[in-house]
Amino acid sequence: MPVLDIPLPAFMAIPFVAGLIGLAAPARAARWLALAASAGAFAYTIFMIADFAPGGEGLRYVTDEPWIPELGIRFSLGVDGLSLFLISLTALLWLAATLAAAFRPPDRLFERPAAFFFHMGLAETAVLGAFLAQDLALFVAFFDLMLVPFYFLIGQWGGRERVAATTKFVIYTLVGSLLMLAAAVALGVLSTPKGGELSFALPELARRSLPEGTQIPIFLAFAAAFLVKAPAFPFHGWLPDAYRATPLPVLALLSAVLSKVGVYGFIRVVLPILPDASVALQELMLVIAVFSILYGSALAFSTDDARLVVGYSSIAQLGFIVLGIFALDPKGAQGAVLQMVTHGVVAAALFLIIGVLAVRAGGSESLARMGGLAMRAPVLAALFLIVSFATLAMPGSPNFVGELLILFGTFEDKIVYGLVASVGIVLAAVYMIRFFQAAMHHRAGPEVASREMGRVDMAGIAPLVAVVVALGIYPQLVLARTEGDTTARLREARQLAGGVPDTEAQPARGVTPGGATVPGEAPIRSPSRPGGESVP
Amino acid sequence: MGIAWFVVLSAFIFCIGAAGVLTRRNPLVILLCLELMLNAGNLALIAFARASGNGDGQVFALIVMVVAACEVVIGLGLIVAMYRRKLPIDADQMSELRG
Amino acid sequence: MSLLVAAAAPKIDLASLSPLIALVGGSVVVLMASLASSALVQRVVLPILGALSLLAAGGLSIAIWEPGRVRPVVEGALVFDTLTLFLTLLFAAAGLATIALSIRDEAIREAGAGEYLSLLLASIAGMVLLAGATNLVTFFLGLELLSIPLYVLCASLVRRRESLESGLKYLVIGSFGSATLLYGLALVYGATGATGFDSIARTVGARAATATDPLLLTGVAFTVTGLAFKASIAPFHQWTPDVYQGAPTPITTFMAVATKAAAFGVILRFFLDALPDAIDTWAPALAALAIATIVIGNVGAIAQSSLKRMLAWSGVAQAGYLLAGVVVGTRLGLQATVFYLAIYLLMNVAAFAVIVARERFSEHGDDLRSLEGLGRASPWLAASMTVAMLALAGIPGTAGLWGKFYLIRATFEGEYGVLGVAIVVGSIISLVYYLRVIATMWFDPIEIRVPGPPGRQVRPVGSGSPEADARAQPEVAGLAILCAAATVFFGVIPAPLMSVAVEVGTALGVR
Amino acid sequence: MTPVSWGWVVLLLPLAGTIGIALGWRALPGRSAGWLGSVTVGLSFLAGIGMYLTLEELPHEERRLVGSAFRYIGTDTVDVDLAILADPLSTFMVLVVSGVSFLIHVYSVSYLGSDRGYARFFAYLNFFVFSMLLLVLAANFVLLIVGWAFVGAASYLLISFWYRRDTATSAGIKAFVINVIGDVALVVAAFLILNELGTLDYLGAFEAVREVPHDEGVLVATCLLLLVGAFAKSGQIPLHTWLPDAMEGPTPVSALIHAATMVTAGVYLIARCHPLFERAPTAAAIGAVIGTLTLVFAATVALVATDLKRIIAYSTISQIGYMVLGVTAFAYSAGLFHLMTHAFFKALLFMGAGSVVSALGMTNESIDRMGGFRKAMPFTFVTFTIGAAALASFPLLSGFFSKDEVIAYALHRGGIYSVLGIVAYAAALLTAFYAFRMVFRVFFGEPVPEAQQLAEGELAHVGPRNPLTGEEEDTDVGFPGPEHHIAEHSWSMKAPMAVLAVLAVVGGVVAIPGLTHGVETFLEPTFAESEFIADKPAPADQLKDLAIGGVLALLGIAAAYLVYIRRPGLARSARERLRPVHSFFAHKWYFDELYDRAFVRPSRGLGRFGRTTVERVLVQGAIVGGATGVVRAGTALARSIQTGYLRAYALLLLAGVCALALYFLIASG
Repeated sequence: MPVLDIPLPAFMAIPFVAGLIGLAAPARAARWLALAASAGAFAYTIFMIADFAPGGEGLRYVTDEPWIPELGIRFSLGVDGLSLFLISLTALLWLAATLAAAFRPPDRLFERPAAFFFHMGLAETAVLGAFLAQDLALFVAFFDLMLVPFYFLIGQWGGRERVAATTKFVIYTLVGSLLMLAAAVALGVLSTPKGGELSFALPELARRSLPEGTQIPIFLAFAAAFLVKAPAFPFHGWLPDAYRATPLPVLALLSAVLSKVGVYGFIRVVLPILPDASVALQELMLVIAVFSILYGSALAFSTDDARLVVGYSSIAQLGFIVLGIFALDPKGAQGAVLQMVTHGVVAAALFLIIGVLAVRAGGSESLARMGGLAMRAPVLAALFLIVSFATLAMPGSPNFVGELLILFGTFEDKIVYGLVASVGIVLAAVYMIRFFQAAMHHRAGPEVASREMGRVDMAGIAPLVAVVVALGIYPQLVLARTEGDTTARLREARQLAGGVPDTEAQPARGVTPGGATVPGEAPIRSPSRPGGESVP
Repeated sequence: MGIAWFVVLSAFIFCIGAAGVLTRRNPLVILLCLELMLNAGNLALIAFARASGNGDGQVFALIVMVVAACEVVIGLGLIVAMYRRKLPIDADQMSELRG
Repeated sequence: MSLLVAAAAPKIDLASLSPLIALVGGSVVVLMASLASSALVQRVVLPILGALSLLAAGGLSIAIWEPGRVRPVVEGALVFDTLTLFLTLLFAAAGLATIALSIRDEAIREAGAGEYLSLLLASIAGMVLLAGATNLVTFFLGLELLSIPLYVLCASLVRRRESLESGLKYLVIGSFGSATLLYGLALVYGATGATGFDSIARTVGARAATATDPLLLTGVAFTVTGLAFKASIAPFHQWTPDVYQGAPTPITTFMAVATKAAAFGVILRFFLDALPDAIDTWAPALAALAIATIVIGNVGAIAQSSLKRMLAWSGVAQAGYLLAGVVVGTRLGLQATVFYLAIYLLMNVAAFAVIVARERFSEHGDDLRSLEGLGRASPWLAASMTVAMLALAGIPGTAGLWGKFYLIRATFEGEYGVLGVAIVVGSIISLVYYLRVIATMWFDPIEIRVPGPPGRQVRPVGSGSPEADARAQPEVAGLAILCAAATVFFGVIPAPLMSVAVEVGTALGVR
Repeated sequence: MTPVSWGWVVLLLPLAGTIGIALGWRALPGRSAGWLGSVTVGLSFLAGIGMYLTLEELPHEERRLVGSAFRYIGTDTVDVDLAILADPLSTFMVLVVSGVSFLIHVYSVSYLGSDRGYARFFAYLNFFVFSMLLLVLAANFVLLIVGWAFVGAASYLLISFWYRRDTATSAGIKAFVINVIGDVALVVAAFLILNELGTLDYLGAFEAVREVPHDEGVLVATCLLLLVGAFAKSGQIPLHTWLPDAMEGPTPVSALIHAATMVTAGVYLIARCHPLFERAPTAAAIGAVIGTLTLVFAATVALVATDLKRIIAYSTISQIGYMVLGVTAFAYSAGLFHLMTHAFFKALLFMGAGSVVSALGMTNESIDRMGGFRKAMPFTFVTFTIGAAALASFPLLSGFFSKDEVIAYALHRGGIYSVLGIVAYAAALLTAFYAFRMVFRVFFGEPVPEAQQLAEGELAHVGPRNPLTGEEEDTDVGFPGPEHHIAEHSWSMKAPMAVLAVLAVVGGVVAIPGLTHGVETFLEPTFAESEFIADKPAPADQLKDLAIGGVLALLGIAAAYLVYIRRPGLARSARERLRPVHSFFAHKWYFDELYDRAFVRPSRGLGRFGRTTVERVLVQGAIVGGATGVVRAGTALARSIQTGYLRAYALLLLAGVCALALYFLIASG
């Protein structure tokens, strides 16, 4: 049982409610409320992780109430190993972003701070909802809802061309999402057996079966929604404009978290419910993934805009995640989940760092105008260096573990895709090092004034870097908890694909909530092993 | 003699009315043509009432006449209002609202 | 002989007729009371009387609400089942909203409160008649009783050219439509020899030959035209933008929500009660119309600078969505349609209320620019408008999503999935213009590509500043906020409204 | 304490040093950062000795111990611990690495004494030592890859240490990217090993590989991938291009990373994976061929290169070629022996070079601008010459024994290896020649002005310039300021050089054919199950080969003497006569140009193509533009029929009726 048991709806609503109160409260109070709320939410996710025994499996803290009986929609939430770390990632990054936003020097961001933080809160609630939802209709609702606050955040507090950019962003993404809405309804209706009750509950849908012919169009609609959100090539048309216009704290979330909701949907919804289509269209998805990797990397090392370097690089990173998922192999999926978490952390950190860099480069975010920033900012340089190395999946970083597993998973059956994809790792090295050098090294740019990062920037970025390092030393923290539920999601698809049933690939692992035996790290032959999860 | 003739006649009247609405520009004439169309309906109703042997059609026709009268009244009222405002009494001139 | 048959007095259930009586009575009473020309009566009493009769109608229809049972009110002419009563409630609500919006409006001053209100009530009575009609005669009578007062109301801003133009256009095209409809009804009568829906249905069902009788089919075609015209379904929609734009905004509101509801009420009844057995003939045609309507309405609304005109076009598109619910011809479709009608009322009233609030003092009138910076000036109005727009677009958190969800589900269960996809595509296109409104209100001044009409001189209602203005017309702001709140409420907790819709679904004899 | 626990200590001390310096750099006064770094490394060397002793106590067959901290990655079939392996091989490497590192740390303490990036330098350097030790101590392939990449990162950071030099940063990115290519190859290899042998642990894999038939396809592929990794790290053809550029880094870095330790990691890898290679002799043979090719290639380039540090760099590439030849000829102890001696004399050479370059005020590294430093820098001269002699395998010096043992084994293996051995002899001649070319050009001949001033006791004062571009350095990023650091003036440079000089001279005694077998016997447990462990050339043959090697060395030195002292004109006339050959060598066989055309430009072009064409035409044009275009057209149409004319509306209405009626009539037949 959890250390302190807050019902999930309440936990989910915390940021939104805080935002509402903030609207009423005086402007000064708003940001403190927002900070308190996001901190609280994050703290609770820590409890969740602590409460989740390694090797554990299955839903926790389940809420399952009838919501719209006429449409067979239930308000059902739950946490399992798959969503656990994505939830805490969300909470963590929102905390960091709120921090970065709350103490920004008073500029146009703070014309209406209360409104800003209200939208931030609403967005966090929506994202958490999407991760927690165990009912397809609920998932779709939250998935679309999260666009609304971002529409305002970009349009109201964004940079140049913000209105055009935000409109493009929302319409572009909603093209996918609304198609997904239709697909979801179709899925629910068509999978209902004769005389059966209409239901959108994910487990129920997974149990019901659809002919492959029906699955494929539905799959395509879902894929469209998720790939646009990711974004993957060639669905990234909204990215350049939106990334240029979005205020950095928001952009950190947009790139780090929203993109993950899409790929999360692949594991949570598509693989278990549309296994036949997933197998039938596996090749297509792999091709898209590989293209995204190569194309994103190529763009990332040819652009001059710091934001776009990271933006295009995340196209490539998301490509890796999709690759891992559609390798339809436990290793790949595990790697993908880990990669979601780690890429989220580093991407957010990078955007916060870009903010710091821009301040020192005379407000410019063009690489050409940066340079020599490392000179009087060794701490900044060190943090940036670690983040860059993590982004290019330097072995020893958690991202490496993610990509290693993704590649291993891909090599299993689709070695060609794997080999092409591994070119992406080399390219990643090129563009990240290029980015780091262009910003920190060489001679100082025209308006560059190198100085150490302030306490607030520190408070936002350092924790993220700490997380990266910690996960780099002990990735098993994540893997041990995600394994059960992740592999369970793709079991059916694997069997269709002719993969080994997981029961054979996996030694049976009894789950004892207390974690008396920690199956995640069952003792293996080696003399000097301290048991449990101790890190030296 | 068969009902067909009545129906054909009513159809003709209807078409004449419609053609009038399409071709004429003077609102008054347009109102006249609308009356023609309604009456075409009436003729058909009465003919069919005759054929099917119940009175519903005739009742219907009576009601339609009342309605037609109301419409004309409203129409004339509008035309007067326009005249008062020195607006051109021309259907084609009334095309401010478009697009 | 035959006349006597017709004259034989039918059985009349007065208790059930009471809502209609309340409305007609109200209309008469208001007209009488308006003879007293004291300012108090004109300004205060009359609106209250009108409101009272509407409340009475609403209350009575709730009182006699009884799911399942079909009560013939006037034998073979009028039925007050849950569908009628539910629509009556909608009409009453729309009427109340219209009165609230009209109190301070030029139109009511121009036309005189008595005439204005009694015409409004008469039109509502016509709608109730139409919604409850089970007989071609009542059907036509209701339609005309609905339309004729509206012709006048549209033109009630006698001083303004646009108002007159819209009145005339509505009159001419409307009568053209009615004439077509009438001719269609005549043909249907000729083919089946009956005017009662039930007997028509029986004839068509009995003799398969009738279902393919050219006379009947031509008649149906003409009838469809008449109905489609009222519901502003493409390609019979063209009057809508012009009339909506020209008419006084409260009346536009009324037409937008009430007329459409009435039209769909009768469409449902006519097709599902009178022609259920010809469904294989008319359903595909209506499906085609629905798709055309969705597309035309949405693309037409893009790049409109007049808000009223934009909402008119979007209304066309929404009609397409609603028609999808009819096409499937199932109970589920019926439920979805009425549910959507209800929330459609909420969304549009909220939007139009904001427009009214703005056009009374902004020199831009109902032009999009009149909303610039509203988010700063009076956030509550802006918020209401935002909710309305998001709901119309079908964004989660608003009832709009569930309306669309319901319709899409109906289409898929009725094997018309293509309509579901069309609805979705339509909503995607619609985002372009809905979001533009939101952007204008919240995001600091942006240039609007479409040039609007030249600014006109108006007397601010309040002191001229937006907040003062919003304060100066509390009923308008209040209405907007109320409807927006309701939209959000049903967006979060749609179940109650849906259960009502389910009860309504028991009305017609559909499978 | 067990060898394993000693191993952990070895590993963690430099890490502690890194963290200490990184966090406390503000607090550490003066040169204490340097001393902190040196002490931690020194202690870890002592711990290494502890490891050695405790290992020696154990019986032979028990001399491979795995110590595992916790499970690092465990999911599905992957199961990797954070574990170290303590066996003779790793211990040997630990001793070499930590020992040489310690000396170079001490050297750097004063060599970079006046550098603004002093603390940063030592943080990096300690991090490097930690990574290198992780690499050699890793007990499984994943951890190996981690260490592998860490040393790459450290080398990148140190190459572009003076990061305001564009030449330095571009050299850094080049090194980093090529290293990443190696990493990727290793990752793929690791997968194949996991798939083929079911585990990523060394011992498990080496057990399992016994069942694999000889030259089984997948295994050969695996070994080739391992070779790619090894060659990327060890600067072997075709992945060598980064190493000469890496000389952009401060000289101690060149000494430590790009001569003594990191670049030899490839040799270590091959030796470590010998069970795999013995199962895939084809791969081994390919490795041997490439190694030999490389050693010849590098020697030829070193003949004509003029940049002092780059000459030494090419000699490094060449020497590693020898080691690769050794280990791929299954002469592990020979290869590793050469690795050790090479570490001594090559580090020494670089230290001397650093001293000389510093004497020139960092303005120039070209041997054309040097000369006559013999009197001015006697100590440097002596030590440098010893180093050069050892490199040239001057009889009885360390290099003499190690290099010729490699060749002896190659000849002994017969087949293609004997050919390679003969080629290696030829290259040995060149080696001796270019080694002494350096000595004669730098220390003999007419003293250059700097040398004269130095002889008179004061140092040339020239603002530091970038030797490649000649542009003024801005010294505030960290750059040896006006004052210079030469061995003669600072004991902390002298001491390490002296130690290394001694080792370079006597280093050979541990393995004199027929007399001593120090290396071999110590490493024996690691290679116990090797098929070739017993199959070694007879001492007689070895002595014969040694003699040949010695003669060749002396010939080379004599030739250099002839060309650069006796008849100085000869070099120029030879250059004139062999112009094409010379320029071919001088352009390093045109590898850089080739890669630029083959990879760098295409990928840039691809990026540009994507950013301009694909984005505009497909992503924004077709997808976005197409959709909006359709909608716009629809809008225009819908509004154009909305003419505002009553009659038009009526007409359309009528048309609609007719269409409907028509449809109904047709539909119902």
